[in-house]
Amino acid sequence: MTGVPVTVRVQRQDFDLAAEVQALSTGRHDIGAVVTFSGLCRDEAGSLSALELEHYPGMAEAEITRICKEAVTRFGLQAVCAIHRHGKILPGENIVLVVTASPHRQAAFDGANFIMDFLKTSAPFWKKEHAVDGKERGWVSAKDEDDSARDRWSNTKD
Amino acid sequence: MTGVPVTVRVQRQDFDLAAEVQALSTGRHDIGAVVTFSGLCRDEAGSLSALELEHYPGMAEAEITRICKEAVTRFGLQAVCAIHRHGKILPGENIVLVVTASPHRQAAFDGANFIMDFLKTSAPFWKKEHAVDGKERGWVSAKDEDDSARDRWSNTKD
Amino acid sequence: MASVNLVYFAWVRERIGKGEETLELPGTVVTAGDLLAHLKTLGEEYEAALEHQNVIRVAINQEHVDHDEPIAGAREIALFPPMTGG
Amino acid sequence: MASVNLVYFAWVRERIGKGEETLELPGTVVTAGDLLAHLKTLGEEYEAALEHQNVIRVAINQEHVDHDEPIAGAREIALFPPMTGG
Repeated sequence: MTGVPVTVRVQRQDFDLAAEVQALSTGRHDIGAVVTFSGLCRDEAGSLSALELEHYPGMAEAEITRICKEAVTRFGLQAVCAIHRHGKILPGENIVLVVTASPHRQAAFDGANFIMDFLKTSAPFWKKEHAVDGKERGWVSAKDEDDSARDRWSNTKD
Repeated sequence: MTGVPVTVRVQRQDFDLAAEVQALSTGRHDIGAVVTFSGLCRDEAGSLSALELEHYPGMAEAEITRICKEAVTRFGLQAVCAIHRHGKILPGENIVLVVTASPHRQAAFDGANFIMDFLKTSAPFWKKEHAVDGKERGWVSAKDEDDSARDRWSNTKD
Repeated sequence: MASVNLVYFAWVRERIGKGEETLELPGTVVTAGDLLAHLKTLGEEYEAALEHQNVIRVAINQEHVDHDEPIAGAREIALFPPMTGG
Repeated sequence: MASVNLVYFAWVRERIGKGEETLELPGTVVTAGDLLAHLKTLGEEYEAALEHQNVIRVAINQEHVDHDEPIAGAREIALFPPMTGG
Protein backbone atom coordinates (compact mmCIF):
# COMPACT_ATOMS: atom_id res chain seq x y z
CA MET A 1 0.00 0.00 0.00
CA THR A 2 3.05 2.24 0.30
CA GLY A 3 2.82 5.28 -1.88
CA VAL A 4 -0.92 5.13 -2.53
CA PRO A 5 -2.02 8.78 -2.68
CA VAL A 6 -4.65 9.59 -0.04
CA THR A 7 -5.94 13.16 -0.23
CA VAL A 8 -8.20 14.35 2.60
CA ARG A 9 -9.52 17.88 3.02
CA VAL A 10 -12.06 19.51 5.30
CA GLN A 11 -12.93 22.90 3.89
CA ARG A 12 -15.50 25.69 3.81
CA GLN A 13 -15.52 26.15 0.03
CA ASP A 14 -17.01 23.92 -2.67
CA PHE A 15 -14.90 21.31 -4.44
CA ASP A 16 -14.25 20.74 -8.13
CA LEU A 17 -15.16 17.15 -9.03
CA ALA A 18 -13.32 17.13 -12.36
CA ALA A 19 -10.16 18.65 -10.87
CA GLU A 20 -10.03 16.00 -8.13
CA VAL A 21 -10.52 13.16 -10.61
CA GLN A 22 -7.82 14.65 -12.85
CA ALA A 23 -5.40 15.06 -9.96
CA LEU A 24 -5.81 11.43 -9.05
CA SER A 25 -5.69 9.81 -12.48
CA THR A 26 -3.81 12.02 -14.94
CA GLY A 27 -0.65 10.50 -16.36
CA ARG A 28 -1.39 7.05 -14.93
CA HIS A 29 -1.94 4.04 -17.18
CA ASP A 30 -2.62 1.55 -14.40
CA ILE A 31 -6.05 2.82 -13.36
CA GLY A 32 -9.01 1.03 -14.90
CA ALA A 33 -11.88 2.43 -12.85
CA VAL A 34 -12.63 5.70 -11.08
CA VAL A 35 -15.75 6.03 -8.92
CA THR A 36 -16.90 9.32 -7.44
CA PHE A 37 -19.57 9.90 -4.83
CA SER A 38 -20.99 13.38 -4.31
CA GLY A 39 -23.33 13.97 -1.38
CA LEU A 40 -25.61 16.98 -1.83
CA CYS A 41 -27.81 19.04 0.45
CA ARG A 42 -31.34 17.86 -0.31
CA ASP A 43 -34.58 19.70 0.31
CA GLU A 44 -37.53 18.13 -1.44
CA ALA A 45 -40.10 19.96 0.67
CA GLY A 46 -38.66 23.41 -0.04
CA SER A 47 -38.66 24.16 3.69
CA LEU A 48 -34.91 24.17 4.34
CA SER A 49 -32.91 27.37 4.01
CA ALA A 50 -29.55 25.79 4.83
CA LEU A 51 -27.66 23.04 6.59
CA GLU A 52 -24.99 24.09 9.04
CA LEU A 53 -22.16 21.62 9.38
CA GLU A 54 -20.11 21.65 12.56
CA HIS A 55 -16.94 19.58 12.75
CA TYR A 56 -14.10 18.72 15.10
CA PRO A 57 -11.05 20.33 13.48
CA GLY A 58 -8.08 17.99 13.42
CA MET A 59 -10.00 14.87 14.33
CA ALA A 60 -12.25 15.23 11.25
CA GLU A 61 -9.23 15.06 8.93
CA ALA A 62 -7.57 12.33 11.02
CA GLU A 63 -10.66 10.12 11.12
CA ILE A 64 -11.40 10.45 7.38
CA THR A 65 -7.74 9.64 6.68
CA ARG A 66 -7.99 6.49 8.84
CA ILE A 67 -11.13 5.42 6.94
CA CYS A 68 -9.53 6.06 3.54
CA LYS A 69 -6.36 4.12 4.45
CA GLU A 70 -8.46 1.21 5.66
CA ALA A 71 -10.29 1.24 2.30
CA VAL A 72 -6.99 1.32 0.38
CA THR A 73 -5.79 -1.80 2.20
CA ARG A 74 -9.10 -3.62 2.15
CA PHE A 75 -9.98 -3.08 -1.52
CA GLY A 76 -6.54 -2.59 -3.08
CA LEU A 77 -7.28 0.96 -4.19
CA GLN A 78 -4.71 2.88 -6.23
CA ALA A 79 -5.70 6.36 -5.08
CA VAL A 80 -8.32 7.98 -2.84
CA CYS A 81 -9.59 11.49 -2.35
CA ALA A 82 -12.14 12.57 0.27
CA ILE A 83 -13.32 16.14 0.81
CA HIS A 84 -15.90 17.21 3.39
CA ARG A 85 -17.27 20.73 3.58
CA HIS A 86 -18.25 22.56 6.77
CA GLY A 87 -20.23 25.70 7.55
CA LYS A 88 -23.50 26.74 5.89
CA ILE A 89 -24.53 24.71 2.87
CA LEU A 90 -27.57 25.56 0.76
CA PRO A 91 -30.01 23.09 -0.85
CA GLY A 92 -28.51 21.73 -4.07
CA GLU A 93 -24.93 22.39 -2.92
CA ASN A 94 -22.25 19.77 -2.41
CA ILE A 95 -21.47 18.44 1.08
CA VAL A 96 -18.99 15.63 0.52
CA LEU A 97 -16.90 14.07 -2.24
CA VAL A 98 -15.22 10.67 -2.31
CA VAL A 99 -13.12 9.51 -5.27
CA THR A 100 -11.59 6.04 -5.56
CA ALA A 101 -9.38 4.52 -8.24
CA SER A 102 -8.58 0.84 -8.81
CA PRO A 103 -7.61 -1.53 -11.61
CA HIS A 104 -11.10 -3.12 -11.65
CA ARG A 105 -14.54 -1.67 -11.23
CA GLN A 106 -15.89 -3.53 -8.20
CA ALA A 107 -13.04 -2.46 -5.92
CA ALA A 108 -13.59 1.19 -6.85
CA PHE A 109 -17.35 0.88 -6.17
CA ASP A 110 -16.84 -0.97 -2.89
CA GLY A 111 -14.10 1.38 -1.73
CA ALA A 112 -16.21 4.51 -2.23
CA ASN A 113 -19.26 2.83 -0.67
CA PHE A 114 -17.21 1.70 2.37
CA ILE A 115 -15.67 5.14 2.86
CA MET A 116 -19.11 6.81 2.75
CA ASP A 117 -20.61 4.36 5.25
CA PHE A 118 -17.80 4.94 7.77
CA LEU A 119 -17.57 8.64 7.08
CA LYS A 120 -21.29 8.97 7.95
CA THR A 121 -20.96 7.13 11.24
CA SER A 122 -17.39 7.88 12.40
CA ALA A 123 -16.21 11.22 11.03
CA PRO A 124 -16.92 13.98 13.58
CA PHE A 125 -19.43 16.15 11.70
CA TRP A 126 -22.86 17.25 12.86
CA LYS A 127 -25.67 18.79 10.81
CA LYS A 128 -28.08 21.42 12.02
CA GLU A 129 -31.08 22.44 9.90
CA HIS A 130 -32.21 26.00 9.39
CA ALA A 131 -35.78 26.44 8.14
CA VAL A 132 -36.89 28.95 5.50
CA ASP A 133 -38.98 30.73 8.13
CA GLY A 134 -35.74 31.67 9.89
CA LYS A 135 -36.15 29.17 12.72
CA GLU A 136 -33.60 26.55 13.64
CA ARG A 137 -34.98 23.08 13.08
CA GLY A 138 -32.33 21.69 15.34
CA TRP A 139 -29.72 18.98 15.03
CA VAL A 140 -30.21 16.13 12.60
CA SER A 141 -30.54 12.80 14.42
CA ALA A 142 -28.23 9.92 13.63
CA LYS A 143 -30.02 7.17 11.71
CA ASP A 144 -30.03 3.49 12.67
CA GLU A 145 -29.85 2.66 8.97
CA ASP A 146 -26.47 4.38 8.77
CA ASP A 147 -25.17 2.09 11.55
CA SER A 148 -26.59 -0.91 9.68
CA ALA A 149 -24.93 0.24 6.46
CA ARG A 150 -21.60 0.45 8.28
CA ASP A 151 -22.04 -2.88 10.04
CA ARG A 152 -22.57 -4.84 6.83
CA TRP A 153 -18.84 -4.43 6.14
CA SER A 154 -18.04 -6.61 9.17
CA ASN A 155 -20.13 -9.45 7.76
CA THR A 156 -18.35 -9.91 4.47
CA LYS A 157 -14.94 -11.26 3.60
CA ASP A 158 -14.03 -8.65 1.02
CA MET B 1 -40.53 6.75 -13.38
CA THR B 2 -42.12 9.10 -15.89
CA GLY B 3 -39.94 12.05 -16.65
CA VAL B 4 -36.72 10.64 -15.23
CA PRO B 5 -33.98 11.97 -17.53
CA VAL B 6 -32.00 9.17 -19.19
CA THR B 7 -29.13 10.42 -21.35
CA VAL B 8 -27.33 7.85 -23.50
CA ARG B 9 -24.61 8.63 -26.02
CA VAL B 10 -22.21 6.52 -28.08
CA GLN B 11 -19.49 8.77 -29.42
CA ARG B 12 -15.96 8.94 -30.75
CA GLN B 13 -14.81 11.91 -28.67
CA ASP B 14 -14.00 12.05 -24.97
CA PHE B 15 -16.62 13.09 -22.42
CA ASP B 16 -16.56 15.80 -19.77
CA LEU B 17 -17.33 14.26 -16.39
CA ALA B 18 -18.09 17.55 -14.66
CA ALA B 19 -20.37 18.77 -17.47
CA GLU B 20 -22.42 15.57 -17.35
CA VAL B 21 -22.81 15.72 -13.57
CA GLN B 22 -23.81 19.39 -13.83
CA ALA B 23 -26.34 18.68 -16.57
CA LEU B 24 -27.97 16.05 -14.44
CA SER B 25 -28.04 17.80 -11.06
CA THR B 26 -27.97 21.58 -11.53
CA GLY B 27 -31.03 23.41 -10.27
CA ARG B 28 -32.42 20.34 -8.51
CA HIS B 29 -32.89 20.27 -4.75
CA ASP B 30 -34.20 16.71 -4.58
CA ILE B 31 -30.94 14.88 -5.36
CA GLY B 32 -28.96 13.69 -2.37
CA ALA B 33 -26.34 11.48 -4.02
CA VAL B 34 -24.54 11.42 -7.36
CA VAL B 35 -22.28 8.49 -8.24
CA THR B 36 -20.05 8.45 -11.31
CA PHE B 37 -18.15 5.55 -12.78
CA SER B 38 -15.40 6.16 -15.32
CA GLY B 39 -13.82 3.20 -17.07
CA LEU B 40 -10.33 3.88 -18.43
CA CYS B 41 -8.02 2.16 -20.88
CA ARG B 42 -5.47 0.41 -18.68
CA ASP B 43 -2.00 -0.72 -19.65
CA GLU B 44 0.15 -1.62 -16.67
CA ALA B 45 2.70 -3.53 -18.76
CA GLY B 46 3.32 -0.64 -21.15
CA SER B 47 2.80 -3.00 -24.09
CA LEU B 48 -0.49 -1.65 -25.42
CA SER B 49 -0.54 1.12 -28.00
CA ALA B 50 -4.33 1.40 -28.19
CA LEU B 51 -7.66 -0.29 -27.76
CA GLU B 52 -9.99 -0.24 -30.74
CA LEU B 53 -13.65 -0.32 -29.84
CA GLU B 54 -16.11 -1.62 -32.42
CA HIS B 55 -19.83 -1.22 -31.79
CA TYR B 56 -23.20 -1.98 -33.34
CA PRO B 57 -24.62 1.45 -34.20
CA GLY B 58 -28.23 1.80 -33.18
CA MET B 59 -28.34 -1.31 -31.03
CA ALA B 60 -25.56 0.01 -28.77
CA GLU B 61 -27.61 3.09 -27.87
CA ALA B 62 -30.83 1.05 -27.63
CA GLU B 63 -29.33 -1.59 -25.35
CA ILE B 64 -27.67 0.92 -23.00
CA THR B 65 -30.98 2.82 -22.83
CA ARG B 66 -32.80 -0.40 -21.89
CA ILE B 67 -30.24 -1.07 -19.12
CA CYS B 68 -30.47 2.49 -17.78
CA LYS B 69 -34.28 2.44 -17.71
CA GLU B 70 -34.23 -0.88 -15.87
CA ALA B 71 -31.88 0.68 -13.30
CA VAL B 72 -34.16 3.73 -12.92
CA THR B 73 -37.12 1.47 -12.11
CA ARG B 74 -35.22 -0.99 -9.96
CA PHE B 75 -33.34 1.50 -7.78
CA GLY B 76 -35.62 4.54 -7.94
CA LEU B 77 -33.00 6.72 -9.63
CA GLN B 78 -33.75 10.39 -10.31
CA ALA B 79 -31.48 10.75 -13.35
CA VAL B 80 -29.02 8.63 -15.34
CA CYS B 81 -26.36 9.36 -17.91
CA ALA B 82 -24.31 6.75 -19.79
CA ILE B 83 -21.71 7.53 -22.45
CA HIS B 84 -19.63 4.92 -24.27
CA ARG B 85 -16.81 5.83 -26.61
CA HIS B 86 -15.87 3.93 -29.79
CA GLY B 87 -12.86 3.92 -32.09
CA LYS B 88 -9.21 4.03 -30.99
CA ILE B 89 -8.62 4.75 -27.33
CA LEU B 90 -5.14 5.24 -25.85
CA PRO B 91 -3.91 4.01 -22.46
CA GLY B 92 -5.07 6.40 -19.74
CA GLU B 93 -8.02 7.62 -21.81
CA ASN B 94 -11.68 7.30 -20.88
CA ILE B 95 -13.81 4.51 -22.34
CA VAL B 96 -17.13 4.73 -20.54
CA LEU B 97 -18.98 6.99 -18.13
CA VAL B 98 -22.03 6.22 -16.00
CA VAL B 99 -23.66 8.81 -13.75
CA THR B 100 -26.57 8.07 -11.41
CA ALA B 101 -28.53 10.37 -9.09
CA SER B 102 -30.84 9.38 -6.26
CA PRO B 103 -32.16 10.72 -2.96
CA HIS B 104 -30.01 8.29 -0.94
CA ARG B 105 -26.50 7.02 -1.46
CA GLN B 106 -26.99 3.26 -1.72
CA ALA B 107 -29.40 3.52 -4.66
CA ALA B 108 -26.94 5.69 -6.57
CA PHE B 109 -24.09 3.22 -5.90
CA ASP B 110 -26.21 0.18 -6.79
CA GLY B 111 -27.64 1.83 -9.90
CA ALA B 112 -24.23 2.67 -11.35
CA ASN B 113 -22.85 -0.76 -10.42
CA PHE B 114 -25.84 -2.52 -12.02
CA ILE B 115 -25.57 -0.45 -15.21
CA MET B 116 -21.86 -1.24 -15.55
CA ASP B 117 -22.39 -4.98 -15.02
CA PHE B 118 -25.05 -5.16 -17.73
CA LEU B 119 -23.28 -2.74 -20.02
CA LYS B 120 -20.20 -5.02 -19.94
CA THR B 121 -22.16 -8.15 -20.82
CA SER B 122 -25.06 -6.87 -22.96
CA ALA B 123 -24.11 -3.70 -24.78
CA PRO B 124 -22.77 -4.54 -28.26
CA PHE B 125 -19.16 -3.34 -28.04
CA TRP B 126 -16.00 -5.32 -28.77
CA LYS B 127 -12.41 -4.46 -27.87
CA LYS B 128 -9.39 -5.22 -30.00
CA GLU B 129 -5.89 -4.65 -28.65
CA HIS B 130 -3.07 -3.08 -30.64
CA ALA B 131 0.45 -3.70 -29.30
CA VAL B 132 3.22 -1.09 -29.16
CA ASP B 133 5.22 -3.17 -31.66
CA GLY B 134 2.51 -2.42 -34.25
CA LYS B 135 0.97 -5.88 -34.15
CA GLU B 136 -2.65 -6.59 -33.44
CA ARG B 137 -3.03 -8.55 -30.24
CA GLY B 138 -6.49 -9.55 -31.33
CA TRP B 139 -9.92 -9.39 -29.78
CA VAL B 140 -10.31 -9.26 -26.02
CA SER B 141 -12.09 -12.36 -24.70
CA ALA B 142 -15.24 -12.05 -22.66
CA LYS B 143 -14.63 -12.88 -19.00
CA ASP B 144 -16.65 -15.36 -16.95
CA GLU B 145 -16.31 -13.00 -13.99
CA ASP B 146 -18.28 -10.37 -15.91
CA ASP B 147 -21.13 -12.86 -16.35
CA SER B 148 -20.97 -13.66 -12.63
CA ALA B 149 -21.03 -9.96 -11.78
CA ARG B 150 -24.16 -9.55 -13.90
CA ASP B 151 -25.84 -12.66 -12.53
CA ARG B 152 -25.58 -11.55 -8.89
CA TRP B 153 -28.35 -9.03 -9.64
CA SER B 154 -30.82 -11.91 -10.21
CA ASN B 155 -30.10 -13.31 -6.75
CA THR B 156 -31.06 -10.30 -4.70
CA LYS B 157 -34.38 -8.70 -3.97
CA ASP B 158 -33.34 -5.09 -4.45
CA MET C 1 -37.64 -17.90 -49.64
CA ALA C 2 -37.48 -14.89 -47.33
CA SER C 3 -34.96 -12.08 -47.68
CA VAL C 4 -33.13 -10.83 -44.60
CA ASN C 5 -30.39 -8.31 -43.85
CA LEU C 6 -27.50 -9.82 -41.92
CA VAL C 7 -24.88 -7.79 -40.04
CA TYR C 8 -21.67 -9.11 -38.50
CA PHE C 9 -19.35 -7.68 -35.87
CA ALA C 10 -15.84 -8.15 -34.42
CA TRP C 11 -14.22 -11.51 -35.24
CA VAL C 12 -17.42 -12.85 -36.79
CA ARG C 13 -17.21 -9.99 -39.30
CA GLU C 14 -13.48 -10.50 -39.83
CA ARG C 15 -13.77 -14.25 -40.42
CA ILE C 16 -16.77 -13.98 -42.76
CA GLY C 17 -14.94 -11.17 -44.53
CA LYS C 18 -17.80 -8.69 -44.74
CA GLY C 19 -19.84 -6.52 -42.39
CA GLU C 20 -23.25 -7.06 -43.92
CA GLU C 21 -25.16 -8.84 -46.64
CA THR C 22 -28.68 -9.63 -47.72
CA LEU C 23 -29.57 -13.32 -48.10
CA GLU C 24 -32.54 -15.31 -49.30
CA LEU C 25 -33.28 -17.97 -46.70
CA PRO C 26 -34.96 -21.33 -47.42
CA GLY C 27 -38.22 -22.00 -45.59
CA THR C 28 -36.53 -24.63 -43.44
CA VAL C 29 -34.70 -21.87 -41.55
CA VAL C 30 -37.11 -21.13 -38.72
CA THR C 31 -35.01 -20.16 -35.68
CA ALA C 32 -31.84 -18.17 -35.10
CA GLY C 33 -30.07 -21.49 -34.53
CA ASP C 34 -31.32 -22.77 -37.89
CA LEU C 35 -29.87 -19.64 -39.47
CA LEU C 36 -26.42 -20.29 -37.95
CA ALA C 37 -26.50 -23.92 -39.18
CA HIS C 38 -27.57 -22.76 -42.65
CA LEU C 39 -24.80 -20.13 -42.89
CA LYS C 40 -22.18 -22.76 -42.06
CA THR C 41 -23.13 -24.55 -45.30
CA LEU C 42 -22.29 -21.45 -47.38
CA GLY C 43 -18.51 -21.73 -47.30
CA GLU C 44 -15.46 -22.23 -45.15
CA GLU C 45 -15.31 -18.55 -44.09
CA TYR C 46 -18.76 -19.01 -42.50
CA GLU C 47 -17.67 -22.32 -41.01
CA ALA C 48 -14.65 -20.64 -39.43
CA ALA C 49 -16.70 -17.74 -38.11
CA LEU C 50 -19.49 -19.87 -36.66
CA GLU C 51 -17.47 -22.94 -35.65
CA HIS C 52 -18.30 -22.59 -31.96
CA GLN C 53 -21.95 -22.00 -32.68
CA ASN C 54 -23.07 -21.82 -29.04
CA VAL C 55 -20.89 -18.77 -28.26
CA ILE C 56 -22.31 -16.72 -31.14
CA ARG C 57 -24.76 -14.05 -29.99
CA VAL C 58 -27.77 -13.20 -32.11
CA ALA C 59 -29.80 -9.99 -32.18
CA ILE C 60 -33.04 -9.60 -34.14
CA ASN C 61 -34.02 -6.03 -34.94
CA GLN C 62 -31.35 -4.87 -32.47
CA GLU C 63 -32.52 -6.94 -29.51
CA HIS C 64 -30.72 -9.96 -28.05
CA VAL C 65 -32.47 -13.29 -28.68
CA ASP C 66 -31.78 -16.93 -27.80
CA HIS C 67 -30.88 -19.40 -30.53
CA ASP C 68 -34.35 -20.98 -30.38
CA GLU C 69 -36.06 -17.68 -31.21
CA PRO C 70 -38.04 -17.72 -34.51
CA ILE C 71 -36.65 -15.24 -37.02
CA ALA C 72 -39.90 -14.70 -38.94
CA GLY C 73 -40.47 -11.00 -39.59
CA ALA C 74 -36.88 -10.01 -38.83
CA ARG C 75 -35.69 -6.94 -40.75
CA GLU C 76 -32.12 -7.18 -39.48
CA ILE C 77 -30.31 -10.08 -37.85
CA ALA C 78 -26.91 -9.48 -36.24
CA LEU C 79 -24.32 -12.12 -35.36
CA PHE C 80 -21.41 -11.33 -33.06
CA PRO C 81 -19.11 -12.68 -30.33
CA PRO C 82 -19.73 -12.14 -26.60
CA MET C 83 -19.52 -8.44 -25.81
CA THR C 84 -16.40 -6.89 -24.25
CA GLY C 85 -17.29 -3.22 -23.87
CA GLY C 86 -17.37 -1.09 -20.75
CA MET D 1 -5.80 15.84 40.60
CA ALA D 2 -5.01 15.70 36.87
CA SER D 3 -5.71 18.54 34.45
CA VAL D 4 -7.37 17.79 31.12
CA ASN D 5 -8.63 19.78 28.15
CA LEU D 6 -12.25 19.03 27.32
CA VAL D 7 -13.93 19.94 24.01
CA TYR D 8 -17.64 19.73 23.24
CA PHE D 9 -19.51 19.66 19.93
CA ALA D 10 -23.02 20.07 18.52
CA TRP D 11 -25.82 19.83 21.09
CA VAL D 12 -23.42 18.75 23.83
CA ARG D 13 -21.61 22.06 23.30
CA GLU D 14 -24.87 24.03 23.15
CA ARG D 15 -26.30 22.48 26.32
CA ILE D 16 -23.10 22.85 28.35
CA GLY D 17 -22.86 26.40 27.02
CA LYS D 18 -19.18 26.34 26.02
CA GLY D 19 -16.98 24.71 23.42
CA GLU D 20 -14.01 23.89 25.61
CA GLU D 21 -12.64 24.09 29.12
CA THR D 22 -9.78 22.78 31.21
CA LEU D 23 -10.74 20.86 34.35
CA GLU D 24 -8.93 19.31 37.27
CA LEU D 25 -10.23 15.78 37.72
CA PRO D 26 -10.28 13.85 40.99
CA GLY D 27 -8.29 10.60 41.07
CA THR D 28 -11.51 8.59 41.21
CA VAL D 29 -12.15 9.45 37.54
CA VAL D 30 -10.44 6.59 35.75
CA THR D 31 -12.45 5.86 32.58
CA ALA D 32 -14.30 7.95 30.01
CA GLY D 33 -17.53 6.77 31.63
CA ASP D 34 -16.30 7.99 35.04
CA LEU D 35 -15.62 11.36 33.44
CA LEU D 36 -19.19 11.61 32.12
CA ALA D 37 -20.59 10.71 35.55
CA HIS D 38 -18.29 13.27 37.20
CA LEU D 39 -19.30 16.06 34.78
CA LYS D 40 -22.99 15.46 35.55
CA THR D 41 -22.28 16.50 39.16
CA LEU D 42 -20.99 19.90 38.05
CA GLY D 43 -24.32 21.56 37.31
CA GLU D 44 -27.64 21.22 35.56
CA GLU D 45 -26.22 22.30 32.17
CA TYR D 46 -23.93 19.25 32.30
CA GLU D 47 -26.80 17.10 33.48
CA ALA D 48 -28.92 18.24 30.52
CA ALA D 49 -26.09 17.67 28.04
CA LEU D 50 -25.12 14.24 29.31
CA GLU D 51 -28.56 13.01 30.44
CA HIS D 52 -28.55 10.08 27.99
CA GLN D 53 -25.01 9.14 28.91
CA ASN D 54 -24.87 6.03 26.69
CA VAL D 55 -25.40 7.99 23.45
CA ILE D 56 -22.52 10.40 24.16
CA ARG D 57 -19.45 9.66 22.06
CA VAL D 58 -15.99 10.15 23.53
CA ALA D 59 -12.72 10.77 21.72
CA ILE D 60 -9.35 10.81 23.47
CA ASN D 61 -6.59 12.66 21.62
CA GLN D 62 -8.87 12.73 18.54
CA GLU D 63 -9.59 9.00 18.43
CA HIS D 64 -12.92 7.35 19.25
CA VAL D 65 -12.92 5.34 22.49
CA ASP D 66 -15.47 3.27 24.40
CA HIS D 67 -16.77 4.51 27.74
CA ASP D 68 -14.66 1.96 29.60
CA GLU D 69 -11.42 3.31 28.15
CA PRO D 70 -8.99 4.72 30.78
CA ILE D 71 -8.36 8.44 30.29
CA ALA D 72 -4.90 8.52 31.90
CA GLY D 73 -2.48 10.50 29.78
CA ALA D 74 -5.20 12.18 27.70
CA ARG D 75 -4.23 15.63 26.41
CA GLU D 76 -7.67 16.32 24.93
CA ILE D 77 -10.98 14.60 25.56
CA ALA D 78 -13.94 15.38 23.27
CA LEU D 79 -17.61 14.71 24.02
CA PHE D 80 -20.21 14.85 21.27
CA PRO D 81 -23.46 13.34 19.95
CA PRO D 82 -23.56 10.57 17.30
CA MET D 83 -22.13 11.89 14.03
CA THR D 84 -24.37 13.03 11.18
CA GLY D 85 -21.94 14.09 8.46
CA GLY D 86 -21.60 12.84 4.92
